[in-house]
Amino acid sequence: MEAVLAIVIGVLYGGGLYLMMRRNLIQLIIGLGLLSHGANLLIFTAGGLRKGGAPILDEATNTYASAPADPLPQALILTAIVISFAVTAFALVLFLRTYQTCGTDDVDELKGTDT
Amino acid sequence: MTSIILRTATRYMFPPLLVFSVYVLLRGHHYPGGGFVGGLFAGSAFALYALAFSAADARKLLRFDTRDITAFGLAVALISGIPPLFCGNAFLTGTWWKMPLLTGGVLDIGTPLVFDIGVYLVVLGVLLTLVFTLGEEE
Amino acid sequence: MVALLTICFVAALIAPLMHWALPKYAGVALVGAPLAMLAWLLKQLPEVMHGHPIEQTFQWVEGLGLELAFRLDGLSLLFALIISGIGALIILYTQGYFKGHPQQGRFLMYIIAFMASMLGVVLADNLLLVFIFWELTSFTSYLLIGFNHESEDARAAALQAMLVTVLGGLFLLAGLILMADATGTWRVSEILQRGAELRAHEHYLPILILVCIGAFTKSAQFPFHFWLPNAMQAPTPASAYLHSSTMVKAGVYLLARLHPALGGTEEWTVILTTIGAATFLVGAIMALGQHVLKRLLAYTTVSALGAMVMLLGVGTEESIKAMAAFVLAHAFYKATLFLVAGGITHETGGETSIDKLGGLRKAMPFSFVCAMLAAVSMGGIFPSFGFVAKETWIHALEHHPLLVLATVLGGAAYVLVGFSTGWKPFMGKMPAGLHAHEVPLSMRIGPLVLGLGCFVLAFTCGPIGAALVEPAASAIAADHLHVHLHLWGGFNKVLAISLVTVLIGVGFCFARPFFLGVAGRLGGLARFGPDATYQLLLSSVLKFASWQTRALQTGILRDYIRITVLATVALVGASFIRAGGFQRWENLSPVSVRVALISVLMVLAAFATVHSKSRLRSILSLGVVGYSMAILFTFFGAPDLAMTQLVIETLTVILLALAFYHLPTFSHGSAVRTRAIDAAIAIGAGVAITLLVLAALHVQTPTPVSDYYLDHSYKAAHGRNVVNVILVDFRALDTLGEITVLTIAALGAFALLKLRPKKEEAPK
Amino acid sequence: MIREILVSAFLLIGGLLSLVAVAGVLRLPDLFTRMHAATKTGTVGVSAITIGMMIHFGNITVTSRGVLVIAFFLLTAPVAAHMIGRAAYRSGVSLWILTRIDEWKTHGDLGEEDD
Amino acid sequence: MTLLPVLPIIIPLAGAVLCMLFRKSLMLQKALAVATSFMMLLTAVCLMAHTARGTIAVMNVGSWQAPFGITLAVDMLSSVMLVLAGLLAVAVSVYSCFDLDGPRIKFGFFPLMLILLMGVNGAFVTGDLFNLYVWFEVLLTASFILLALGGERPQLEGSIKYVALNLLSSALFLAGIGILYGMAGTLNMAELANVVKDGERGGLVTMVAVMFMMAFGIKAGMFPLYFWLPASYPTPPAAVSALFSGLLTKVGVYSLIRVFTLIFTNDPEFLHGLILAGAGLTMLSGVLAAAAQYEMRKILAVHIVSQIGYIVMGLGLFTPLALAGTVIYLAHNIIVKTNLFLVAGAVHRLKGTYDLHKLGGLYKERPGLSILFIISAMSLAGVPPLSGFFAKLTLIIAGLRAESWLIVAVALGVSLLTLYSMTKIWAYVFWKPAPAPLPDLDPMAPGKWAAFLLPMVGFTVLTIAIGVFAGPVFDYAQQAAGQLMDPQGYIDAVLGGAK
Amino acid sequence: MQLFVVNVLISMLWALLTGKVSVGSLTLGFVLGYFALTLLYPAEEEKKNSYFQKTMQVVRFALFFTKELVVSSWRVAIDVIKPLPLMRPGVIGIPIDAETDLEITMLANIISLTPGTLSLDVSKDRKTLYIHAMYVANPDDLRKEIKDGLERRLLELLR
Amino acid sequence: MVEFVCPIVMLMLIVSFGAAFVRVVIGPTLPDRVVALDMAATIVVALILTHCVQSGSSYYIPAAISIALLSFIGTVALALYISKGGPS
Ligand code: NA
Ligand code: NA
Repeated sequence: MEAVLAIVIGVLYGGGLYLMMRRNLIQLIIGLGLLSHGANLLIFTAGGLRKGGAPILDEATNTYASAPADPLPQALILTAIVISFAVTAFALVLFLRTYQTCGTDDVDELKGTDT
Repeated sequence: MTSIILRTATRYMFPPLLVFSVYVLLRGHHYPGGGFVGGLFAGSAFALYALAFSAADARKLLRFDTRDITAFGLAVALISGIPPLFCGNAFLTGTWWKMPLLTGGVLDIGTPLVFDIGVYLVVLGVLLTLVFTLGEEE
Repeated sequence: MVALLTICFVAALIAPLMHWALPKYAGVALVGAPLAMLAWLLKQLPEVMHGHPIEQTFQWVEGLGLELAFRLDGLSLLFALIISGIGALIILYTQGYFKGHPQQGRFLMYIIAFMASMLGVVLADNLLLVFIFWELTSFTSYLLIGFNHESEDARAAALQAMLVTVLGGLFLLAGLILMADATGTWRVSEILQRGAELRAHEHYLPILILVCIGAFTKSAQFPFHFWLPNAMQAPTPASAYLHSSTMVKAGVYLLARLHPALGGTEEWTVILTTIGAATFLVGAIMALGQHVLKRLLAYTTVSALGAMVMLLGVGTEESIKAMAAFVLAHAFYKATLFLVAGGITHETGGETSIDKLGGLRKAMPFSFVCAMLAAVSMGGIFPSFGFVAKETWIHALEHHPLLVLATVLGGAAYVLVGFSTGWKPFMGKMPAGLHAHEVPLSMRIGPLVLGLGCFVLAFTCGPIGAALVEPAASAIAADHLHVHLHLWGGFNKVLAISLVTVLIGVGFCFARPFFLGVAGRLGGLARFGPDATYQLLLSSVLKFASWQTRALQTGILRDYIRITVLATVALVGASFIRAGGFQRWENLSPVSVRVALISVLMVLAAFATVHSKSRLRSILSLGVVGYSMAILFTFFGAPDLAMTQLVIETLTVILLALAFYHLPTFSHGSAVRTRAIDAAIAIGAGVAITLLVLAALHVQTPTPVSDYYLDHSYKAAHGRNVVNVILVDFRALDTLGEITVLTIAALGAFALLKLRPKKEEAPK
Repeated sequence: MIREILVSAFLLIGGLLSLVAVAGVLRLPDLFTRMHAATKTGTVGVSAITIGMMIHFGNITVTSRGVLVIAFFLLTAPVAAHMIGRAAYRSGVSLWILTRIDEWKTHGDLGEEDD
Repeated sequence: MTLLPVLPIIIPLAGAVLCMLFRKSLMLQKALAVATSFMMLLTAVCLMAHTARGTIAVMNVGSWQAPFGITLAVDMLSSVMLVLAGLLAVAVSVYSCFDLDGPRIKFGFFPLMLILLMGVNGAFVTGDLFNLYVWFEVLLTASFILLALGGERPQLEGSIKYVALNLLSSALFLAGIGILYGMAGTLNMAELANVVKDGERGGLVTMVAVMFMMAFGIKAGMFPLYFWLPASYPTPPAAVSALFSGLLTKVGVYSLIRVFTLIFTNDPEFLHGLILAGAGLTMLSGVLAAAAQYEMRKILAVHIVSQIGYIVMGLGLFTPLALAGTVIYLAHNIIVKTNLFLVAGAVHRLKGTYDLHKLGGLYKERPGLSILFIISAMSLAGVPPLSGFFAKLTLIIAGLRAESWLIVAVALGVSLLTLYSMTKIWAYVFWKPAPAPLPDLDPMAPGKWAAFLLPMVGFTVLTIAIGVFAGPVFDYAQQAAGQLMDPQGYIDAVLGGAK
Repeated sequence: MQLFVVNVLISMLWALLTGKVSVGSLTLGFVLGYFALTLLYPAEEEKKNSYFQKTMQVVRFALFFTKELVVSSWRVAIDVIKPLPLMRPGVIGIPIDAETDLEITMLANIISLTPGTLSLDVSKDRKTLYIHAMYVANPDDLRKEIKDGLERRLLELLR
Repeated sequence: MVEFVCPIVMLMLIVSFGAAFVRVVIGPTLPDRVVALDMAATIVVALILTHCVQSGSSYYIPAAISIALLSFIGTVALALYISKGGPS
């Protein structure tokens, strides 16, 4: 299972990076989105896939369903998802503002400050 | 103005959505959910309202400034970590009280719950700030 | 010692204040500091003469071996006397030279700070401390050379002097550190006792070379000499002080100081004599073709410094004595000439070329006398101290005929320079339009004292030799030497050589137009000289710098990402290979059909996201990726994750839809080639990540902390949903940070959309 | 046993209807006809699976939530279809070539405007 | 120790929340920001006093024993970083009170600044790898906004690259965390150190270490990962530039130091060798990039890169002395760099430009400002006896003792070029007469001007003081380095309760 | 009255959600619902309507609706399999008697869920509902079918 | 029996999900894609609920409810985008 997911992770990272290298601001955002999916899936996979029940203690029986999944990677991913949502939202606004101010969404043209 | 069908549907969906959001918040400690998803739901309810009517209408409905809600939520979350300090415990140590209910049961009230409420408010405020500002952009 | 040094530094610090408080007498008041130092030094003279150095030590940075260790021995004393004595005269001179100048206070500050630093160099007994003062002299000289900061030449010269001397300083630093490590101590005096150990050390040659480069740059040895003539942009008091009598001698001092530790080897002799002699000659020859007063003097300074290094390189007792004597002689006559030159320029309204000067003897009789006195000493003519020194010098080189020959040629050039500065401007007819007056009182004291000194020293050369030269020479040799200086040594070979030198010098005086002509014709050669090399180096560094900037900072995000990703892939790949690839495949659970199908779907959706001409198709495909993630989360027991992922996915789409009203569709494509390269890089990155994950999977996990969470979630934290308990209790701090991120992201989005610069640039 | 059969039946019906729905979405000729499939069949399909689940668990909690799911779908699916339909129509998405009649176009009244 | 280590996080957050709640009152926000900064500094000093003798202040947030909860652990390196952050906070908040325009304050400058500091402090105190990631995101997000706040074109252009590359770094960071967790089953850095030390995971650990190296390398601005820096740092208002230049890259460096002394010490030949090579290239590339610039603030910004090279050089050499040098360099650089940016801001305030060609004549007009500049500039270049000298000296000695000749040569050469750059600014801005007369834009009264300069004076005094009191400073750094080189003390302190 | 009903419904909804039907949860749900409603209807007038009369109508309508729903799925299944050219889709306008927002909305929704028809939009004057139909053999027949079948039943229920 | 049926249903749903994705990709118009994504969301709900049955755990239902609600809001947002003439 992990082998398959490892490939998916690779595709997500690769796809994200490829998009980040494009010229449109929106593609940059989408690339970041793919990248963050890749990172989350990586934590999930590397953190130990335990195909099992939710890590929730049953109210009636006070036990976990068959072998509960590792809760910690889940918590980490939750945090990471939220953070990347926040950052993506901000980046979106930033790019919108950049387009309005600079009059272009071509990343290649936004090079006034480098040299 | 948008479609009356949407507006009507929104009116009827809005209260259940809010209720659902509080449900998700309060049950989060024991079942899937929690302050974050709860806040997102509450925010979605207002977002739907803003889509169906307008951002201004949704703001009116909300009554508080979204940034105030956010800051207040953050304050709540921060303050929830303070009480244990008075008992000589570390910051954010879960502190629980038994609260008798009218019906005779007992409810566990703890600082983690308060913390989660803070999260809920922050998420609500944040989501709405984003939606309203983007929605009002010309 | 430390107290006096501190007083000097404090005097420097308060100089601007003093100038502000007493604009007319600041110099007079501040001269107290060097005078106090001078007095103290003279008081120590008997002790030092008898070979009892004065020491004083305070801790500073124990861990680095840096201590405020000072030691006054014969060598230090000789230099310290010169520095404080001439320093005092210069400060007085400044009072007149900068009369009414608004920045006189600053000048006083710099020059006194310089003096204090220079004193530090010669008094310090700790390698690091020496270096600290050494660098301070470079820095203060930068400020002094660039004092006329509105002139571009002055700024360039200041920079050049600083770069060259600091460059040398850096070599020196490395050498000093290696030296300390080789001997196990930072104390100079202790190192001098471990010379044998040091010379046998494997790092001896590097140390020697590094120290030499440091000393050579500071003391303007060939081929680093070029900065010194350029440094004549400095106001004359500074030139007189720094570039004749003190700073440039720091290198010579250092070599002399370290002679017992580093000297006496073949390497030492070869390096020092070669470079020293070359410098001596180059300086002298270059001087022949100059007509600007200060440059003329500067080249002879270069030459004199070369002589000192050469004498030190020879390393015999006699040559060491000669060198010590010559240091003294040079300080006196050169400072005098500089001060007079400054006076001339000052009083003639800025005239600097000797060929445009003449007949000043009437207007400036006093200066004329001083100049003549110094010129005689410079020419090595009887009965000046210059003559005494020259005699000792020639005597020391008896067994080095080539060096004697060089000395004769160089000495002849000195005669010419003495004539050009001490004679020519004052004799003949005053060119039309030239107006001059005598210098004010404060500017007379210095030249007078120093000029007379050239002869007083000569007539008292016996006691002076015993009191000053002998302790210094003994310190250099690390052995007790007896010095008997005499004004008249009888008619002998040495005197004959001296005479010949003077005669040739006189011949040179007549040939001066010829030299000027040759210099004019050879001027073109300058572009192969060291100065041009310096300029070339500097400009190549700058060219390379801007090339690098253009090449690396293209401003195109793609390039940056490419480089970043490539570097990462390369390093991860390298470490993968270093780890020996995969050792084994373990811990891989069997693939279930549904996970495989969802995976395939995710891959396809990712491709659709990437390869799309429509932004909404791209976004919606990304949504499919997100939904698939949620499905995977569901399959692997993560309801909270699935829920959050789904909600977030949709909200992201909503936000994007809101923003898309205001954003254009995809319109900028890249060339096929670009896309191919990007794709290759992206694939490389993907493969690297995949390999990393696969490699990680065959590592056995020890008991993870999460077992604790499963056990304690309800018992200790009152929650059944372990994930939520982790979020709000076990790792609540993470969540606090997370909601902070959310908060500011919203705050930022709001601010960004609502706060606009006053003048919004119109979109194209 | 009966319960198991019921559950299985509902799940299978749900699965099949989903297949039918996407088959419609894939095969039908224009947006509007596709929406018929998505809205009706999709809703019924997911409802069937929900009912199957409700029967499977058979407790009040799950049932109440199941009812909620179905209710939400019944309310939202037609509204969503309406929103997309009118948006598509206004944005000029063309009807299938064999569409017989378009009274909306002939009446020329496009309802309330969006602001 | 139930409170002190968490205060550096709580105090700025509380300040930020209050600022947000009172967002309508500019005065109140200013007062809050300054007060919060002072409290931060005070806390940091207390922590420093507490840890000065080698004890490590440990606190388990939520009272969960390590490695189960998030443990905050403050050692000497952390506390010195906290103090520096506090100093910077005070300086920048005071400076901003004078320098910043109303709209920027109204739209949340102070809360953002405080939250940035919260993230920075969090990164310094945390002993948990994922928590470190969270603090990184906190400070990054805050920095994104601070960078773009105001919405001027250069700011936005710079932000794009800044955001993109830093998020790329975050993705690498997350990947590293995920793999490390899968490998070790823990996120507590002390526990991680134990696991890495015990297990036979050499190869994989090295691969993960490389991921962290790249992730932190981007944030630290190392070669060849620094491109976002010159593009973005010179664009926002001076106060923001100062804050960024002083702190942000240093957090990356801090993290590099932390993980490469605590966790990834398994293959120093390869890993620290790579770091050392990176350090050399960073120095060189950065200083060359600066040499090509003719804009005051840009020169300073690009110089950050080259300074980072020095700081990281100590880590690459990986000897106690070298790390001591790194610690001193960190302290020195934060102080001096910030100050130079503040001075640049003052120049801009006076003349309305950073362009070296347009500026001039300030040596005559503003001797005070000139002194402030030249002292910091020379300190940066390593002129003795200022702070920079001791920092470089320590590193050079360490390099020579380690017989890493090449890196020493590079370090020395780069310091010469640094000197060149600093004197270039000096010559163009201060010495050279202004090519066209620039009006004095500054309407400040002398008293206000003095108050405005106060933070700069403070920093200048500090850089001199570090030189004068180099003895105690060095001892402190050496002890801090000792703690880093022998992390067992840290590990025991963190896991002490659990065993 | 209506408001009260809605409020009770919400409190029941809450109880269902929490899974614990008790006085406590109902009260909490009522309070929450109250707040939610006050947000929505700050001062809207209540409408008089008999609640119990409607119960039977509701049940009847529900059954009818369920049947329609199932049939509509079946129809789509057949349409998907059938060759495409046999379809006769079209857009037609239906004059409606429904007046209030709720009536219009429910009508439109139910039309969408019943076989072969899909609501697209309501005209500006709220008099015409435009629908897309899969089989428009005769537009007037379709109009009549909807008006007499669906709309009539619905309005009976609601009025 | 249920254990036997669940995987089959699951497969059917996954295939449906994939098919919906195909429509997202091929479009051709933006509304087509939106309808397809909405369909995909509906199928995700079905998938999650089926997983509940299969795993015997009801904890995933809130996730299903979430998506049922949220996908509606998303669709509305996109529909409004389309009707305001937003380009694809
Ligand atoms: Na939560
Ligand atoms: Na739907």
